[in-house]
Amino acid sequence: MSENKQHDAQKSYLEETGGRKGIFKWILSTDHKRIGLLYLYSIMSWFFIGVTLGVLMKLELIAPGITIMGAQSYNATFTVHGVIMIFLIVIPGLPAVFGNFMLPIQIGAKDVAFPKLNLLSWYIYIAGSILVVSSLFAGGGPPDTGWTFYAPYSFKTGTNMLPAVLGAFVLGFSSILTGLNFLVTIHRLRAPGMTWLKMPVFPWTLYGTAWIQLLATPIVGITLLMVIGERIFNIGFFDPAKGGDPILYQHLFWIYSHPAVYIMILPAMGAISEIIPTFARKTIFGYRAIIVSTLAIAFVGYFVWGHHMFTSGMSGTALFTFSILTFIVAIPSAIKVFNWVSTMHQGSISADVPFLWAASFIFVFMIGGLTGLILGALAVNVHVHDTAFVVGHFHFIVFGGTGFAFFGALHYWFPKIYGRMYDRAWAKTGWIIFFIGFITLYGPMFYLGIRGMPRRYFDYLPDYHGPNIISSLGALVMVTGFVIIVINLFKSARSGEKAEMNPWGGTNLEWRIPSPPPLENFDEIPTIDKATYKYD
Amino acid sequence: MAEEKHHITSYKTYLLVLVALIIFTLLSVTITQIELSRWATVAALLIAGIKSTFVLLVFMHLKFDLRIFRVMVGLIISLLVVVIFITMLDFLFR
Amino acid sequence: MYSINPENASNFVAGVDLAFFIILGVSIFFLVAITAAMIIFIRKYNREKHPEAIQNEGSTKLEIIWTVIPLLIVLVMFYFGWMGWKPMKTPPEDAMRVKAIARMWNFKFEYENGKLTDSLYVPLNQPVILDLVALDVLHSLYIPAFRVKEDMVPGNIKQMWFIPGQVGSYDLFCTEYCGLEHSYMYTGVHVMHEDEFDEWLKDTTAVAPVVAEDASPADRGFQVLVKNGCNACHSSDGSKLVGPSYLGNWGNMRKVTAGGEKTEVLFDKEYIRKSIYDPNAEIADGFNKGLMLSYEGLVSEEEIELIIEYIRSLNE
Amino acid sequence: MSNVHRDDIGSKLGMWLFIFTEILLFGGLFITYAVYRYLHPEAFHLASQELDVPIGTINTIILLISSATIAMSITAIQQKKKKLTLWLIASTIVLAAIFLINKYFEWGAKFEHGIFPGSEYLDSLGYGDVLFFGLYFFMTGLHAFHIIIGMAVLGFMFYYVKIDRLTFDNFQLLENGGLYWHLVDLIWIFLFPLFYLIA
Ligand code: HEA
Ligand code: HEA
Ligand code: HEC
Ligand code: CUA
Ligand SMILES: [Cu+2]
Repeated sequence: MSENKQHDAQKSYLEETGGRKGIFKWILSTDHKRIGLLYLYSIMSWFFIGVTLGVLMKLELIAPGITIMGAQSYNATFTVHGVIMIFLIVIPGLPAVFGNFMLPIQIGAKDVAFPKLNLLSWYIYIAGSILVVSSLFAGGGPPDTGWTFYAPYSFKTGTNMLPAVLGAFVLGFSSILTGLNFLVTIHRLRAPGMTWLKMPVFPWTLYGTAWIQLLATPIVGITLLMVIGERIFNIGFFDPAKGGDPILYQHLFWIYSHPAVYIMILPAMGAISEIIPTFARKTIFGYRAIIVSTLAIAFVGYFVWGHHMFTSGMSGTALFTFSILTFIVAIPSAIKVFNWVSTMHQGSISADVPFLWAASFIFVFMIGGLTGLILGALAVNVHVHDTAFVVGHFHFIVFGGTGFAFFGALHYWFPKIYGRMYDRAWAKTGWIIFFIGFITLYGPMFYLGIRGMPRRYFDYLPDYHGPNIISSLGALVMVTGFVIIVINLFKSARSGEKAEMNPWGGTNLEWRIPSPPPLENFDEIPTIDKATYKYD
Repeated sequence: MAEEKHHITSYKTYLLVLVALIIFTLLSVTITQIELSRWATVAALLIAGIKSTFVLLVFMHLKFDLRIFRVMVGLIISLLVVVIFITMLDFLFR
Repeated sequence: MYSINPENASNFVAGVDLAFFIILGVSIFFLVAITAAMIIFIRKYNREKHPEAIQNEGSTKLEIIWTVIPLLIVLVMFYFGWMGWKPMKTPPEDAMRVKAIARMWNFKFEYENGKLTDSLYVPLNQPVILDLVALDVLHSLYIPAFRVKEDMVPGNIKQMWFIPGQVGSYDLFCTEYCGLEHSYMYTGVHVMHEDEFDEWLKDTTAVAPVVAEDASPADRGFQVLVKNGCNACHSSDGSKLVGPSYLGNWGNMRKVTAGGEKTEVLFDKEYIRKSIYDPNAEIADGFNKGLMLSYEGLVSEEEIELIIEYIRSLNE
Repeated sequence: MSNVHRDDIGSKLGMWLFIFTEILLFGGLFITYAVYRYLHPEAFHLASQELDVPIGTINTIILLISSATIAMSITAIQQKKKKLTLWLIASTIVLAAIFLINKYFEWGAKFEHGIFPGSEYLDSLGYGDVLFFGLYFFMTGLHAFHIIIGMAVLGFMFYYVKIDRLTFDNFQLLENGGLYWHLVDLIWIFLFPLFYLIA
């Protein structure tokens, strides 16, 4: 590989093909930027499937009784929707796309530590996602257990559980390997002078995320393996008829899946922490506090899994511990919010597209987080657990948090990635429609939940009709916004006007190299001498 | 970065550790075969802990390696212990 | 709920709602304050009006303030959550006990005198303990108006209790996803005055719908199926639900798996009887083990005769 | 990408991180074990008497020796003793094979007694036994799977040393392979008392 060092410094990574043709210049490339884009395209494709399933559910829920599908289809729809969204989209989401693309650049490296492993992770991701999606079509019908695969139902049902579970298991490996790669990259490949405390926030959040990926994913791996063993060999780990304990399954599942929600949100917070200083032309407020809170979330987030099981009959001691820790883990998130808002104070703010996404992120994230507090309180949780309230909470924080940050990051780094700028007026139009649709879609769910409408109900009592109509209409508004956004980006990537090197006036390393970046990012590894986010 | 020097552990150290490990194994077998009731498990786990410390420090070179590796291993093992502990909070007090 | 259901529907409403409103209040305060601050900053420090940012790296004092104050606030939230929850775990000794049995996809309530019902009847102002039994998979018993919910875990009998505080009928849902007809697994709670309730309880004849004596055996068989909720899994028109359809099998050879081996058996009276009393002994091809549970003790031998009449009648 | 200088520490770090994931993978099973052991102490106690302590002990010692040999191979390669290195790696692989053969007979004997997951005999024994043997087969099975992978890895190392891809100043891969092998040993150090010695 070292022989073709003699490349033209001006050639961008998009032009540099390594002598490969057609699709091979993508699927055989070990360039972290191309791999980032591979992830972007694959994630976007699954996202279309996922959201379409979501919209189908909303159409079903527009009126009581069978509207467009029956119980079995609905159950399968929310299961596959949940599995796709969680395991295929928001968990890999920001780390795999923007982490891959930006991490090496932001820390001044030419690539990640193990480029081949990086490409392998993508292949594993594709293999896993194909398994998951194949469960839709093959054999006994799509799985119908919910994305949580709760035992004992998950090994009694006759539907395609195995491919879905196996797919989730395989995806876990992809996640682990990406995390491992990033950790070694951050530990070993920072440019000279880039000390830990000069590193931008986005790499820091990736660092925290990577640890969670590394340490939590194996637990769900082994749990899913046990479910597979259960289905094939009838071992009886979680089968009450053989003495197994279904609650233990829930413990193991959430030991992973709670930290997983922080896998989703940490890089999102990182992206927001990049966007806000850039558009406020101001050093990020409380850099150290943001770093410390990132690590605190990663660490404490490991010990609160039980808040998903408050009504499962755990001991009072466990409930006490989990509830109090749940409240404590909210503090670092609060700290971040305060620091972001303070960064805006006395800044010089340009409310451009990425900033609009970031500001709306803060808003919906607060709603999601604060309803999380309501869920975390024992007494209230008993009432709203497993109702539409929970569905509202996690769409606000997963879609509103991670999703908004994803779109924000996409609009922020788009000119760097493609070297072209999108149409800002259309982007703003799309954003406002999307935002309004979002609130209309998920807002009523809180009310429904408080009124007692259980989740995973394809049919409901007529009492709940009103809010459901509003919610379904919101979904349609959102679809409109989404289509505008996607078409705008899609067109601009091909034919938008050429973007400058630093269109937003950012200070981090990615803004000091050409757009799009050359194959090896830097002609010469930079030396860092001043703190990050310095505007002077 | 390839320039930092490697510590070379002598064969003798390895052999000594191996002998110690085997002795501990036999010890744990004997202890648990005599009637110590519930302390047997504690003793067996304690010995397993000692054995794994040996393996980690000498066989896996943690003793001679960068400090960061030791710190990481320590943290990860405590993490696992805490997770087991919190899970047991449920079952012990149910 | 908060306006629609009575505040004293059960003894827990006050505690739960208090915690809810405290957290909601604090949340709305922070949400509004922070959003307002954000909007003010965006307008006031807009690049046109404020072209030069004033750099400020942070402030330790502020960081401490906004760590400690929220910490205290969330501890208060925790406290109210805990206080609202604690009484839910300490049922009084002398409460009336009802066994709540969940299976796919209905609830049954068994009273101490053996009375068996589809929905829950309870006396006003009397503590009631529900013993929660799940027969197949996880279910969860939820009465929104009472603010109570507890998962029902097979192999693990748990308790839930409450004191109804207002006469009336309320919804009761299954809130743990349990398969195909999870959304139809709901029934009602009926709170009655104590004397009324005692009357009701004594009358053990009024158990579930009675099968009309004069109907044909096949029709009565169908009634038995309806009564026991069999049609949730079995259809009469040949369509495949969770279990095989009743239609078109009578008298044919049936491919089954028995004791791990594939064989064929005649679909006759004996097979049907066995399928109902010991369903996992012979598993019909293409279906899963463990879904159908034994109905021994729930469906009598006479009733099975009626079911057989019904299945046979489908062939005509 | 140009890899003009290689990064041994980075590579070792990667290996350690991988080992952490393996520790947590088995960690999930240890949690399961702890819970079921707590719920069924008597049955676990009795069921463990079915296991053959001498075979277990011998296997433990075999693994310990193999761990020592692979550790020594790193000393050997640093001292430029290629032949000795190859011998030590080979004996590690052979010891691993012996371990597996023992395991095979041990499992075989259990199967003959009708003890295997889902068997009617086992199901008739009661909850504790079902869970104990379920865990026993699952955990030792997963461990054996790791041994097989480890053998393959060490086989590659053997080949690399042989063709001089790994030498006295470039042996990080061998060290990583060794680390993996020690991990396998480490896990067995806990499996052994938990299954064989609690009787
Ligand atoms: C991105 C993912 C993400 C994130 C970040 C969070 C964050 C939080 N979540 Fe959420 N959660 C999910 C994804 C996420 N969650 C999902 C997917 C589920 C459902 C799974 C399923 O069952 O299918 C779920 C379910 C869930 C439950 C279980 C509900 C149930 O089933 O009964 C609970 C209960 O405690 C909970 C709590 C919290 C809390 C307290 C936080 C906190 O971390 C939030 C912290 C944020 C804030 C607090 C807001 C910002 C701060 C301020 C505005 C300042 C003011 C603050 C104070 C005064 C403290 N979540
Ligand atoms: C990232 C995570 C994510 C995202 C983005 C979404 C997006 C959506 N979700 Fe999702 N949802 C989950 C994660 C997510 N969901 C999870 C984890 C569950 C739990 C599953 C379980 O219970 O097991 C769940 C459950 C869930 C339910 C509850 C089911 C139940 O309990 O009964 C509902 C109900 O309405 C719902 C609706 C929607 C809708 C309407 C969208 C829509 O996406 C929002 C609006 C639509 C768009 C933004 C785009 C529309 C675009 C198109 C239609 C295609 C256009 C095509 C081109 C441009 C080419 N979801
Ligand atoms: C939870 C779902 C469920 C319920 C409720 C249920 N069954 Fe079944 N039933 C099944 C399944 C699944 C099978 C196939 C597997 C088997 O043979 O055990 C089955 C098999 C049968 C068979 C054998 C049919 C054949 O074609 O081989 C009969 C007869 C039967 N059920 C009768 C009943 C009766 C009578 C009731 C009510 C008293 C009932 N079932 C309730 C799920 C159910
Ligand atoms: Cu029973 Cu849901
Ligand atoms: Cu959580």
